[in-house]
Amino acid sequence: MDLTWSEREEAFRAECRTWLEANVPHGLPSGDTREGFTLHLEWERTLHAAGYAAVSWPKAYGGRDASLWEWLIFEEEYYRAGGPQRVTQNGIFLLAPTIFEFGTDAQRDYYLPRMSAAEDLWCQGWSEPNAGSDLAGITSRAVRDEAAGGWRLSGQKTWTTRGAFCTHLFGLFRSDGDAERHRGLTYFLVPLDAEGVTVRGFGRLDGDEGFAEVFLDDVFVPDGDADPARGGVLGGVDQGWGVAMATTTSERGLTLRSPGRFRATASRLVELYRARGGDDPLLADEVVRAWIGAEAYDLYTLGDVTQITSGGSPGARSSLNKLFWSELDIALHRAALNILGPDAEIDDDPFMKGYQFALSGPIYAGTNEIQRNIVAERVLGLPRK
Amino acid sequence: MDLTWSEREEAFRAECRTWLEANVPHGLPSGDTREGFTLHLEWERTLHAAGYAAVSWPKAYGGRDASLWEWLIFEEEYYRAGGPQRVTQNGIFLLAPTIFEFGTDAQRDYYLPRMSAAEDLWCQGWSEPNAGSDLAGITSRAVRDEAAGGWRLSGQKTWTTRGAFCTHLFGLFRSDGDAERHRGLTYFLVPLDAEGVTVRGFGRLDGDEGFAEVFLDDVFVPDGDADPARGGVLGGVDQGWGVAMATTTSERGLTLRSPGRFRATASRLVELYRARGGDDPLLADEVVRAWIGAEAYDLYTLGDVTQITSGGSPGARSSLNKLFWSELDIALHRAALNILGPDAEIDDDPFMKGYQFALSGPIYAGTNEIQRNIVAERVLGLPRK
Amino acid sequence: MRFAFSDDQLAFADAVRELLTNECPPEVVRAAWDSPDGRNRRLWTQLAEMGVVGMLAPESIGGLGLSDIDLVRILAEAGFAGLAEPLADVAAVVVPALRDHGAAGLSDELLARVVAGEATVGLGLRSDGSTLHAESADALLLEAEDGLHLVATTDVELSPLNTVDGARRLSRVVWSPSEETLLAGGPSAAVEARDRAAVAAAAELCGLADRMLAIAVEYVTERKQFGVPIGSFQAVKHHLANATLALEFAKPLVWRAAYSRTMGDPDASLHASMAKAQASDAAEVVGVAALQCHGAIGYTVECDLHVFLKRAWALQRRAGDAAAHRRRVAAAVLHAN
Amino acid sequence: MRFAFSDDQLAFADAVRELLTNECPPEVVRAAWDSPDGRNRRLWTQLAEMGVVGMLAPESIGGLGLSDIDLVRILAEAGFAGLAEPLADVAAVVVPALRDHGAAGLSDELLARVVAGEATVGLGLRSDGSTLHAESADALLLEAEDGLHLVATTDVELSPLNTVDGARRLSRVVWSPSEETLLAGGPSAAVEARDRAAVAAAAELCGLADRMLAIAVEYVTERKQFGVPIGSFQAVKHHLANATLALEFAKPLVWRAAYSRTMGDPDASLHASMAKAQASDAAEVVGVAALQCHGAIGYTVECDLHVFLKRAWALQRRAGDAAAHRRRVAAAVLHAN
Repeated sequence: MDLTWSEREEAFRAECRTWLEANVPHGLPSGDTREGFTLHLEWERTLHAAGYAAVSWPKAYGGRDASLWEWLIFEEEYYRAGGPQRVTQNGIFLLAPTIFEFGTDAQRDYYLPRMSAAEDLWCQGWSEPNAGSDLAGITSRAVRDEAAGGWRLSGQKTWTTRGAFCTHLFGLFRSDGDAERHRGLTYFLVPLDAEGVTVRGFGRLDGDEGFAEVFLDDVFVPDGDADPARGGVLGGVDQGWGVAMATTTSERGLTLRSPGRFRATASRLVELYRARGGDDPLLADEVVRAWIGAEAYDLYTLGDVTQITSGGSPGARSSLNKLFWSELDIALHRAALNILGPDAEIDDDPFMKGYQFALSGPIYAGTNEIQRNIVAERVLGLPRK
Repeated sequence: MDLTWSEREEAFRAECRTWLEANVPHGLPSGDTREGFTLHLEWERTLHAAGYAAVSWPKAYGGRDASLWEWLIFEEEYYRAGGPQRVTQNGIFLLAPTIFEFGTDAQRDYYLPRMSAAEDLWCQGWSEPNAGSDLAGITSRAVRDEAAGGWRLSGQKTWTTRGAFCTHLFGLFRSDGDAERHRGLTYFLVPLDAEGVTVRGFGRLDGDEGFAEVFLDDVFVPDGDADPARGGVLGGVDQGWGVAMATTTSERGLTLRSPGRFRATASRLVELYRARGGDDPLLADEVVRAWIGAEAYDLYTLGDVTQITSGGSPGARSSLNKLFWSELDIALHRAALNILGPDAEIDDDPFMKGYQFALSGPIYAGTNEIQRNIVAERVLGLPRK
Repeated sequence: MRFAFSDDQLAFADAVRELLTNECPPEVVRAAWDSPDGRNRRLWTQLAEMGVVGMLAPESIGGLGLSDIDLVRILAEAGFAGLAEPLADVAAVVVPALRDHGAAGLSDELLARVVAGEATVGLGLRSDGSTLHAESADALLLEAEDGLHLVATTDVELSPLNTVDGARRLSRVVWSPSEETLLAGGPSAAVEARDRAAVAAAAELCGLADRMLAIAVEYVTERKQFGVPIGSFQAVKHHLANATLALEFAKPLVWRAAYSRTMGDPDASLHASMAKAQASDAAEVVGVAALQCHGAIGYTVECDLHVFLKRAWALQRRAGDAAAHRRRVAAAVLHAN
Repeated sequence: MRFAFSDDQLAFADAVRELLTNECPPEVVRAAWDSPDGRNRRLWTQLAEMGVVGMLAPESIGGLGLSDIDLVRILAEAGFAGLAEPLADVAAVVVPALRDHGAAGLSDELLARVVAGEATVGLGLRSDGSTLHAESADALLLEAEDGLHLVATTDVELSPLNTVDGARRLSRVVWSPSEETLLAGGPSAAVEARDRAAVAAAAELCGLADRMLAIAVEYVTERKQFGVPIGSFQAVKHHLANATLALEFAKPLVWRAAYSRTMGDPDASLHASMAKAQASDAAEVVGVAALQCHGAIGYTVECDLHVFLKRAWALQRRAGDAAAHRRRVAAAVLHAN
């Protein structure tokens, strides 16, 4: 056991801190509004220019070959500095690990540099109106077009975060209508400017436009990596379920929600308590519970990374990870609202905004009910039925 | 709305209070041990002699024709005075309402006076080793003995509280082996000194013997009310499920757990806090939460009784009642343990004993998981499957 | 002993529900988000005409001369509908304050106009630090250290605030108490106003929770996943059973608090605090359960749920949050004798 | 950076688990309830021979010279087995106290005997008010206002207490601190002893919770109702998922607390408090879930569950309960700077 950082890591931290303190923009409007998105895009390009867009990626793809440990350090410094939400996150943190694992060289070479440079902006197309928790209930279909050497996609995707502002979508389509629920799905990459795509944004509870529905009507996508600029297939045809499960594991685990994010929220909560908590022992207890939770998540993550860097995989334990951070995020923000008391309903308070977003945590990335089933069945080994 | 008691009711309260203060024995050993049971029996007979064993029953059966309101008052005074647990409760509070509803005149005349006088001591025989939450899974059987004019019972019952000290058992037996799960069950009344009955007591987590297994091997019970001294059938043959449901509704609802019990515990908790709570705001909050819970339960019960005395029935809402009191009881006792701190593990503290008993609340009388299903399905109308 | 509303009380509540079902469906509540002052005069006039606004005012000046027990069910109906009008502040706090402390000439005439629906009075409690619908009010009932003051809106400075619930138009009020503005000196009138505000918020929260639960029950019964309605999953059942449990054991405390106020029970303040503590917690439990059972759809503004959810968030922490009221109960119960 | 136990540490823990699986199954723990002094000398000797008792003692006097990181996993194993011997008190608190404050001639010799398993020393912290296995101890390490004292058992008066967990023989200790008995004056040694006791209890609680969860998982997989294993019901799954969640996010805090102690981290006290707070709460969540998932069978003494459950109840509130430790964290985190 060694909970210290190496000199090299400390140097990396110092470098990140200096650069972030000098460059992080403050007070951007939400990236889930059209106006805010444009400003966030500028920031993403600034990050990329300085090599911070995806630190753990190879240099060739726009990263800086940082270790997973250094990635954690970067994230901690990023949130410590009050860095804005990453509007590129669905690409960099969710799709990219899948492309690294399942993509061809041509796909990696084409998509990853454009992704880190925020030229291509990816949204996810998992959910459909009748396939939410029941992801295998997907009905959007991919029909083979042998003559054209590709597929024709039709159907409707929904809940695609920032879908109205993105340029590309990744998602599952039913390529074999006869196969059982989990089979016969293929993982497609789709440019949203392709003919036949319509995107409609709609409002989120926290007041941002945020979500979109994406309608596909006979949209052509070429085979595999034949022409990445027009999209393609990631992993094998009819192999989409396995490929998607790799993405959802990333989504639940630490790559989506690094501990630095919650540590930073916990620090701000402590500041709020000092400013307005009035030395109330009940509020203090609530703040401390959340603060300990953020510490626990940080340490748990260090254990995860130790395991991953030793060649292990967290597997179904990523569901524990997701349950914990989603509930921690609510606890952190609810404590803040309890400190704010009657002022909690005042909308320009960042904790109120954050609370509303936190409430979506137990829903997205697989509802917490599904995650608890997974923990029971795959971590504890309880019978499925 | 009128939350005052009439003069007559206040007079009844005063009478109860005076008598109970003069007569309630203190420091009895637990009634769930053999030694304690004998002492509790004496107390039950004292209660009966003074007409307090079952105040709401007709005088002819050993009661005093008290209203349901007066019953609430008696219960409140009983627990306020620190009256001991009622070892007759399974008879008086669970079986008796069922006999009132489904029994014949002969059964009422025979069983009820003996029950209120604590001559017959009833235990319940619902659960079997493989039929707990799944009550319809009962396999103990009743085989028709036409010649003898009755039934021969065989099987095993378990978790019968105080079974080792009781004289009679009521429970369900499968009288029609071909019928579906809920059908073909008959509600039997069985004297435990009948030939073929074996009772084995076993230990409970709180250290008392408490539970028993009852083995029945070809035990003869006559038809209906042919010879009540030898037992009989309550309600119709094969009608046991409906009869039993009436009992379980009593069990879940207020007749088993009157609010006076929790009000008294809440008062003792407040005394404990004053003596040892050290003005700790977190303990104060925990005590107050439980105290408000006891008030809420009291008021909810007043609503129930108002409804019942107006000819209504709480029906499935009795499951809400059971959920609330079982969790309230734990909250009251856990608050006490938190006040006691490291002394909580010292066994002679009544709150530690009470905590251990309280933990069985979410299990007995139908697990709280089942009660939550009932609330969802029968109060809210959610689909069963 | 009888712990139930009378047939008359239930019939009045039903009539209010019918009015609000017709005149205040979610579309109307949403419209308040976008209207200039968040008010709906037509609806307010209808409520005044029904007698709801002046329920507690004497019949001599156009009121109904009824009690807090009659009013508490109506306020729950207002919560159920998501009514954005200042009914709780006006009917439950301002009207009885003007009724009981009407010595100042101003307040008599004002009370008649309030009862008729021609004027409204905003409420500013020190615990809240802001006032609802102050900009559209004719006067303000403001709590200061020395008691309750009645102040013309023209004599204060208002700073509007952005609110999570767009139908709640809140303002900070800057003003100076003076002898002329004092309506009722001493602590008791202010305590009563705070208690009344707490019970009114508690009643609204019960109605809001009832509505959120109803919306969730409807959704989980219709929405299918894995080939069955999601309401058939045990986890969903238990979320909504927990919500029901919290709510059904909060309501009796709220009704009792109104009863105690009506009867002048010396424990009326204690009962008000128990009611607000429990109703605030219940609304939180119900809101979280309802949102979670909806999944992503509940997280959109297209779903009605958010309208009620945001109102509940606001009311949970107005007129004292659950912790503050439990502190008050602790002072009465633990430190008495 | 590496947050994991070494292969050596894991191998040692496995060896201890193997010993305890063989020598300390539930029947042996139950036997301690009925034995005259609750002790099991054979087992204690075996643990001493393995080096577990003297793990933190210098090799020069027969110890292993290992660290708190090595010990913490062993204490979790003791919890998992329900070991009733005073291992946590002796190995984690007494041994390092005697090691570090051995100036008094008495303690050097005593330490060697303790390490060899020939003597035990009971621990009396002011937060606990009673001492485990004081009657069978040769000496007592007692906290007073002026520091830690080492007192011969013959110089104190013991009043045995009845305990819920029959294997825990507790006594109140009446004694008078004096200059002769003072082992380590000043606050720091006492604070360290308290911190060590808290982390040791936290580690035992993690092991106890692991065991209760394992027992519950086994039961719900086997037990059938409604024709299926009860572990296939979503409510049961979610109870046990919640238990796992609480436990798995407590463990890292406990391991970290041991690390910080080993490294002399200035935040070691803070980390000890976080560990004890979280482990106490986790054990409560796991215990309640395990009991509920068992139904009535878990409520019998025939089921092993109660042996571990009662131990957990005791340890949750020893060496400071969760609330006390959160208060300490609050003092450090909220009021710093």
